[in-house]
Amino acid sequence: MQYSVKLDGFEGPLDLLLHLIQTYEVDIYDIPVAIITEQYLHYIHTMKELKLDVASEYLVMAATLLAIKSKMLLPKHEDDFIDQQMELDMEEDPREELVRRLIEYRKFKSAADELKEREAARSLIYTREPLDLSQFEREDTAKRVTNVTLYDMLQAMQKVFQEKIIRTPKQTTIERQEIPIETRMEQIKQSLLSVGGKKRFSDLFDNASKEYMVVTFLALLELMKVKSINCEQNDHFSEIYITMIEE
Amino acid sequence: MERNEIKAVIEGLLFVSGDEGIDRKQIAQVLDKDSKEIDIYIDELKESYLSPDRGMTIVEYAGSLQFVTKQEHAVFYERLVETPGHSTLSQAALETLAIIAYKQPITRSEIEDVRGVKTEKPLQTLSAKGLVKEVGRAEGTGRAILYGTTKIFLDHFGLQSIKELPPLPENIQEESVEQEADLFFSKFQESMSTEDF
Amino acid sequence: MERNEIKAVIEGLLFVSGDEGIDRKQIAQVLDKDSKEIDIYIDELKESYLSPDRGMTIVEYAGSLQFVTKQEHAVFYERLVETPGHSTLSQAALETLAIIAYKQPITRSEIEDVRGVKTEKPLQTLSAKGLVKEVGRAEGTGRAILYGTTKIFLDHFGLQSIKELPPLPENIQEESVEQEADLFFSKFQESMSTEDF
Repeated sequence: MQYSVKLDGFEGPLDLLLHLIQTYEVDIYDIPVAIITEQYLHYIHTMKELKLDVASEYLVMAATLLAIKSKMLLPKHEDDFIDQQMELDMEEDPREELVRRLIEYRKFKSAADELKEREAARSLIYTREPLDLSQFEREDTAKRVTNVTLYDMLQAMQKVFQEKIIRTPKQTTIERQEIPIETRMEQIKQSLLSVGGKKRFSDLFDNASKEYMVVTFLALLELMKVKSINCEQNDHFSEIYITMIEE
Repeated sequence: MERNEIKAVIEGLLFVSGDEGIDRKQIAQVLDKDSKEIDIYIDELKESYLSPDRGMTIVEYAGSLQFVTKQEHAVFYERLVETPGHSTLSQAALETLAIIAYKQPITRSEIEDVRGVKTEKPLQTLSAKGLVKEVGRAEGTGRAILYGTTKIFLDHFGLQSIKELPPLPENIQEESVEQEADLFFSKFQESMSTEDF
Repeated sequence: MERNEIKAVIEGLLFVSGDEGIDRKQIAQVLDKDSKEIDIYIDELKESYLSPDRGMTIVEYAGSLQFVTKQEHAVFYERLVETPGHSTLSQAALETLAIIAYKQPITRSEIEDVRGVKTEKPLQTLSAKGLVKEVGRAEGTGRAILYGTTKIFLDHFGLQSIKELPPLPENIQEESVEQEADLFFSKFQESMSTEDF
């Protein structure tokens, strides 16, 4: 089994299950619970390995899957009862509730896709704010502010901040591109070479900026992927050593 | 007043109203005319703006008419206006919104039942953006907040009313249909593969 | 691009530019065309808007073009302002008022920093309605005017004092943090996306 995982931002256990069902091209009405459970647990395990926060919902689902799996493994009765039993099985398929939830969730997932498309189309359309019509107000109306409530004002404030946030990340993005991962990968290789090919993991994080730390971490992952470096750790939480792999 | 002048005034009213839009009823009031008569003029004006000569078009979101630019010209306005009117929503927010849109009024825990995950944050985002709001309280203990969509929701997705949402697919079969099509296609190709140019 | 389509885009550009207007040079830039060619189209468009069929007209001040309403229709806009559905404060004015209410005393340029757009007009409107007033001068060069809310403001919103304003929702602050986290996660995904089952 290849030890890699697609880290799509799953929207929860149901989303992950749908992904697995699709990946293994299995029938949603007749889920091979054993395989799917194994794959599901594999995902959870990998997420934990990567120290990603595994929300409790994922664990609850894991327990549910295991429970279904064990129910399905219960021995069947002999064929005298086969007709009766089949009926019972139909009624009591332990997967039934899960299938119902998956199908219900899938409906709304596709509705969300539809909304997303509409949103994209709508974002291609521009308008502008209403014109200031105060020049058309008569003296007495000019002094009157009728239909504006505190709630309207609060909403206006939220809108202002949201738009400010939308404006701001642009600067962040440029800043973030200052250290491309490739550059940092090269830097790490050079710094490893300069000390004989081995360095402490923590020594690579010599700059406290979040940006620098993230890029360094990603650069390390990349280097591992292309098999330029090795990472070793003797015990949990002990220091990790990075070693260069001879080319 | 001449027919053309009335239409000119409607055009001007749409222009000054911008993205706030203006109701058919309001237009009739301002012009002091019968609604039915005004509807005819509005529709003629709408029609005339469909021509490729025009830069705007008239849409009706949430019951109010407004001028918007044409989709096919988006690239030019992008160059001028830095950010479009609204940012796009995350997947979590879209799913939550879809559930609310189709099942409103609905409580948070009902939404969480469908999604299988906590939904506090997406709900907060949606409320802050004014796309959903509290529409009442559920009966029974706890009296949980019931959520529903807003006018801003309709505008955000370019909908005239909530009824314009496409029906929920009862049984999604696209996948199996697709697979069947693929199977058909590969068999088809198989049978053709011997024949070649 | 066809002549008619170019004119349509110019019309759309004038529409989205609203009160701020747009320069001939800018229009040529956005369309990536020669100024002289664009000038011809602009003049044709101006000409066509002189017709009584039109609700707006194009004016040019100091090289900046904008759509404005027609004088002869003023009476209808006066009525529009009077109709019940019409909001008496524009979105721009409301936003400006909100910023002043929560952050007073504040200078115009500070307000503009938050909104990201010019705020001269909304400030004028708010002063004319007596909702805000000058409450002092900022220290330092320029000694910019500091704005604050008035008693009329409190009366209108039924507040005893400015301290009674509802607290700003927390998510206004939170969201910027959330975005950084997302940025991190998307980079992470980028680097992992090549791996799959």
